[in-house]
Amino acid sequence: MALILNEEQQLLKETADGFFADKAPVSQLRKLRDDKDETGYSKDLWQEMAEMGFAGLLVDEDNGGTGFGYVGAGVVAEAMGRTLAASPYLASAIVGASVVEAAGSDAQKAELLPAIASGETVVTLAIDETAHHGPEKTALKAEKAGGGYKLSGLKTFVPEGHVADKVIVLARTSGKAGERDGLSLFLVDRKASGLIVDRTVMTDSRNWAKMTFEGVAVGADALMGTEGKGMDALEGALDRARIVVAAELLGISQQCLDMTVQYLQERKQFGVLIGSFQGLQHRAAELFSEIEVSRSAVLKALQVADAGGNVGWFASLAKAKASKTAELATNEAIQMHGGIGMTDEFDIGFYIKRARVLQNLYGGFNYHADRFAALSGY
Amino acid sequence: MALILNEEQQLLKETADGFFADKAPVSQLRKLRDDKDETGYSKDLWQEMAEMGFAGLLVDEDNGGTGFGYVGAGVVAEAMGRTLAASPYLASAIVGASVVEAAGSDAQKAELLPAIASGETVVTLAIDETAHHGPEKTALKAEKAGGGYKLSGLKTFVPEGHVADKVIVLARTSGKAGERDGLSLFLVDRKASGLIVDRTVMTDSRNWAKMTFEGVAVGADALMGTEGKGMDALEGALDRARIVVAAELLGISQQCLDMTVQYLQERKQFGVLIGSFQGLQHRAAELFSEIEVSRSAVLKALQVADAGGNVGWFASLAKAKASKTAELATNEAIQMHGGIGMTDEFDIGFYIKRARVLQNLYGGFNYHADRFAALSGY
Amino acid sequence: MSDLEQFRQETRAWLEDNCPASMRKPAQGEADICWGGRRFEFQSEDQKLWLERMASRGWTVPTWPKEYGGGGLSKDENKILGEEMRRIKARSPLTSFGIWMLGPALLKFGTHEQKLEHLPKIARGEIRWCQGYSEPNAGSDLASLMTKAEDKGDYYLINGQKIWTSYADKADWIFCLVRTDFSATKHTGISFILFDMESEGVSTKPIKLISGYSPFCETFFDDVKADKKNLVGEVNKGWTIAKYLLTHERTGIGDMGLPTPLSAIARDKLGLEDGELADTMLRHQIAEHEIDAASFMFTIERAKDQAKAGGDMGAFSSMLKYYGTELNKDRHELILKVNGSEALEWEGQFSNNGEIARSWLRTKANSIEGGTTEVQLNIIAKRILELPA
Amino acid sequence: MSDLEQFRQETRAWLEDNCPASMRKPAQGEADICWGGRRFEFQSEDQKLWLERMASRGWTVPTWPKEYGGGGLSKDENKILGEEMRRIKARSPLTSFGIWMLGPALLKFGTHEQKLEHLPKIARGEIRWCQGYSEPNAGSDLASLMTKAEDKGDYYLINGQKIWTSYADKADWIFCLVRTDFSATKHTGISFILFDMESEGVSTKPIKLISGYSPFCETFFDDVKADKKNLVGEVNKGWTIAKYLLTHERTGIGDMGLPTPLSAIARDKLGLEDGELADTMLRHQIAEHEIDAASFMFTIERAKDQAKAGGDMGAFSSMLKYYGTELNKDRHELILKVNGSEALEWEGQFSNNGEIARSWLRTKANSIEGGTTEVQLNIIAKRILELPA
Repeated sequence: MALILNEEQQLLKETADGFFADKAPVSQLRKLRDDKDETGYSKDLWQEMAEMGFAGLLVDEDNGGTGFGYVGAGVVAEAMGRTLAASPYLASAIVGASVVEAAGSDAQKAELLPAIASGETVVTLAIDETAHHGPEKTALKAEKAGGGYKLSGLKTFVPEGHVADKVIVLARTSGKAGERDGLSLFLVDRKASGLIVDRTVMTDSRNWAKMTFEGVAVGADALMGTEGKGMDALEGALDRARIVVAAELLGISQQCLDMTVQYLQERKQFGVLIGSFQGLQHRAAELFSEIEVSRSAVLKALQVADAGGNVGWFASLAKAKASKTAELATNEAIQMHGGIGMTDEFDIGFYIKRARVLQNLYGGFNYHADRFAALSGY
Repeated sequence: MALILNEEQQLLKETADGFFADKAPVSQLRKLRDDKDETGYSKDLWQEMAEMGFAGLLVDEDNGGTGFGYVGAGVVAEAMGRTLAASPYLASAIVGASVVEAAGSDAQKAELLPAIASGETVVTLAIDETAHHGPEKTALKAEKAGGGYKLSGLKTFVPEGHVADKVIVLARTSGKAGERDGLSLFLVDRKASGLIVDRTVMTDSRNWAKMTFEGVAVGADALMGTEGKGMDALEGALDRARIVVAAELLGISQQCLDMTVQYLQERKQFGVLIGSFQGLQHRAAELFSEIEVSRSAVLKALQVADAGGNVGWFASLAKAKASKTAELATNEAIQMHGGIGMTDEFDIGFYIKRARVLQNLYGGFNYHADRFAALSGY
Repeated sequence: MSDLEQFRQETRAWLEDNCPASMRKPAQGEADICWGGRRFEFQSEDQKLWLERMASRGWTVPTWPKEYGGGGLSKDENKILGEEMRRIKARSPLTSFGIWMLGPALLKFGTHEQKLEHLPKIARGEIRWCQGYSEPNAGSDLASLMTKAEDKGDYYLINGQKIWTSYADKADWIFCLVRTDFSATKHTGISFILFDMESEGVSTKPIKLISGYSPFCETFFDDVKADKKNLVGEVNKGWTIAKYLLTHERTGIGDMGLPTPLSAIARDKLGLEDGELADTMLRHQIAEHEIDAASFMFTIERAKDQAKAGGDMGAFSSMLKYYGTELNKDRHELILKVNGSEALEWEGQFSNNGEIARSWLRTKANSIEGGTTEVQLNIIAKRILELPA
Repeated sequence: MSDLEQFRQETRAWLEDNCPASMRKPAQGEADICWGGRRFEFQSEDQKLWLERMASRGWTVPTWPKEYGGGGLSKDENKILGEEMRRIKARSPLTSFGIWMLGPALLKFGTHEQKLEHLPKIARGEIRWCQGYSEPNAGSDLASLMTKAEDKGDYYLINGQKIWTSYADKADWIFCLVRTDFSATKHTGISFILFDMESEGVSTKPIKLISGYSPFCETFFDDVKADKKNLVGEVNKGWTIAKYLLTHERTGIGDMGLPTPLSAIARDKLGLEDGELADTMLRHQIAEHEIDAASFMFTIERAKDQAKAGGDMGAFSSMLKYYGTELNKDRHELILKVNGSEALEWEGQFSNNGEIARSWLRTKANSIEGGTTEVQLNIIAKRILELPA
């Protein structure tokens, strides 16, 4: 397959770029923040996104989606990164849909996929329990109880966890923290009795939640996939989500470069355009190169994700590279904008804040560089 | 103590700078290389250095030295780095003298120190057995035999080992490779029966040797210090040698910067002096800063070395920082000189070659960064 | 007993008697710092008492002459005072731009009358100063500033706008660069003048930063009258004073003291395995950082010792400013990594309202304020390496 | 069966019959590469036979027109030929600057006569070409070259000096940039001309490099006569051809194929502990490098696919050249570290005469030759990012 967007994907990209520039410019996120909006995104926007088909890119046509696949999902995520459009797209349409698709029973799929695709139901995934990503570290316990299970423990930093209708919870049915075996996935209603949800406002003005499970009872049908083998189903879905996160990071990096180049073309100092200083030119050119190289890693990984099978190596490559590039891009953008970049009035601050959250989500550069090395056999 | 050179040290610096610029410019090393000189340094130069007192900086006055100490030794090493003066200074006057001082018996000191200071006897240290530094990895065996010891095994990359009169050998009297205990130091004559010495021409046109010990017999009086506790005596001396190596690296970096700045001030391209390009200006300024910061780490470590006691943390700091800076300085010098820097006719190539050898000697950046972290408690 | 030894004993005794117990632990944050000024609200009776007692001896500015409110101490005495204060962990009684910046400039360039008028008020913490340098179109390029001061006989009429004025909304007086000659080339024609921020026509507007804090203001001058006696140095020669001050500022910013070692923070957060940080990649990055940080710390020590020995700091301060601020930015990127997702909270008690993230964002200004990294590198290239323009 | 399928079968059969067994393994080093030319000494009968057989079908230059000695293959056929050759690991029968550089330029800018004269000799490996671009005072700045070509009626009289002429001492002919109009501004007034290196007045002097190798020469022209019929394109318009060729060259250098993964070298040398490289710091550095290297490999793939889809490579090739060469330099610094002191031997059998160190030093030229890294960054800044001059 050629490592470029095909016509259909190119069309989707143009549609998405236009849609978010029009419907969800950065000013929308700024307003949500200034209004201290407790949802953290515009429900109207989310509904419009669903109508555009963006919520069902990973859901097959039988279940009401478009089945556009991961390249498409990445293209839309990149467009969202460019305007910092806030929505439960990542949590629900990407992670939620991928995990349901990978681990759900036919009944669970039939229940959830159409609702995800229509935007009606927001699904999210609760994995991490500490400040550092690592699914295997899961300690939250699921004990057999009354024909079903009882969940006890803590999940933290669950994206959109404060508003999600359904939460897919990684829980330990056997073994101990650190082991890959013995983990299982459960579908839990956010309003379930015994589940305490604390909204957390993050640096990027989006919302995550801490979730305390105080013996939350679920039925046997809440189990997704095989008991104790949750990681087998989760890993492929999580890797695909990581690639889409990398795509959003790519959009952020590109936007930072574009804004910076424009500033360099317009701002004068010492009587000349600062874009004529070779020191800044070379840094901008280096940043351009890093972004293009990241773009290749992300696109390759998205294509491999669509092809099916194990994508761990590609996911860690894309997430590591896109994270590192986004760190460079946001830092360079701030520095090259000088004082104005430090002001809240100017938009660049929103980009650096969102970038660090996404860099960290589902494992940062170090996590994935380490995993890349391990998967490469060293 | 003020972190600057005192008057005496400043005077020594000026003397050394003048001496090496006059007596041992880079052209001397070039000629030794082109002549395929089998010593690898000028014996006349070494004799003159000894007359200047440079061979006895670490030897006390009673033994014929000046007792100038490590700051002085570093100042001279830096001057040597600037002109790439070839001599057994590092092997004999620094490492040799330090180890004899730290581990030698009174008799050994009385025999060796005056001879080192006068330049008459060249002493070197044989530690490493593989391509990667690590004294504890020593496997070369010293077995008790006939009232003395019998040494069997291989030492590699021994600086000036092809001409040294005496070799201080780190050998294992008990335990196994990897253990710190059980190592002992022995003084061996290079011409001892059973010792096979193979000269190796290194990238920097200097000579190291591989030494094969085929049951070399030495007397009990060849033991330096306490049997099995060789590392205790060696470590402090080795750390001090590392700092002096860092000082020579500093001289290389400084010389690379100076040559590069001069080139930037003179070379025209596109009709203007290339030194006016901001891209190159910023890189030169960054390099200047790294060199100044390295200079502080090296001087601090030299002062602490003179103050006595454990200098491990300072030695690893200085060696790590000076190595990293020398890598940057030599690479930037080559790149900023363009094509001319790649030619053998131009001197810069000699600097990059010597730099990598010294960076690697007694542990490179990674070895010392790791050790720095360990000694800092993490 | 030598004079210095006697001075040490007396100082120790006086501090013992006069430093309140609550002032004997390091400042925990912004709120613990005493900035002084007309509108300063003391955090506690002790804070006020400590300032008054120290000011009464001139020890808020120990080396300034006594006649201007200083302590008249020699360098050696000042060193002893510092040592004795550190011994009991005494806080600095007063921190201000008047002490760091205007004071040294007035001592060097001011008239006797100007010194008498302004220095004692700085020493006693009565007047809080701010610095009016940057303008919207003269950030790194100070020489192209446009704020106009017209000669009106016994006063100057000032019109224009400043930006990035630190704490202008809290300051009482401003020391300000203004253009007194528009026909002159850029660096000439600039003057250095002082005036009251309560003068008619002065207004300030805090700038909200990406960290959520507002330490800087936009400052507007609309027909402000500044008395001629408050022009420092010669008219049109203010650039000399500004340059002198920038060097002072640079040294200050580069020299940020010794924060908690990064590795200690990481050890707390991540724990050790076999004596090493559990995350080997982070361990490597922290070691690289700390090697640079320790080497830089010794560089500050060396620069100070060189200055003490009579060496000229010159453009070396640009190097310290550049290197120190870049290091600090790197440090905070690593602190983010050490703290993982916890560092990314923005509100809520658990994270002290996002303190880690806000501090991280604050550091991004380090390499912009007080002369950008790019300007420092230009200065090194031109003044130290003598590369062509 | 489709035409292409038939072509594949025929090609496979022909290769099977005609590719000597010794030519069915990858070249091990410089000596295994066939450069052709008047003075080329074949390493073996097989090497000669393989060149002759492939040349007889035009398959040394498969896509060139048959009338000029090429194979006349379509893109699809050429792809199949490549696949079939890789299938049996067949070596490239001929490598030359004539194939990579002069050929494409002549095909685009040459007259029918020029093509007929020069292309078949390139295809058959009879004439080896070198490139005369750089001059002592025109390295990155090609436009300021000084080699003079005076119009003498039916020939040009050439005087001047070139530098960095790859293998000039081994080449038969040179394609050369010369100044035909000294009154013109820099980029105009340059012409592109071909002449025989055996012409009277041509001399070459190999330049010894820091690696100890001498792949480049200084080349001197002292009243050399070059026939006018060998001027390519219009007089004074040679810059257009040079630019076209530089883009070709850049793509070639950036795309260095896939060397042995660094991690495989490290695994061999350092060994694994619990499945990880024993040296954790080196493991981290290698992972960082390989993440960049893999991403870059996909970038080349993407650039090729974009070009195939009709996209214009344009200045993107500058990015590939810059990134690829910097990566390769980094790779060799890491190879030094992996090999420790063994990498620092310079002579002796054990280290194959210092092969690791010499290769490392060789890479330092990557970011200088074919347009320096700085020039590539300038091009990206100006042509892609459209930053002001």
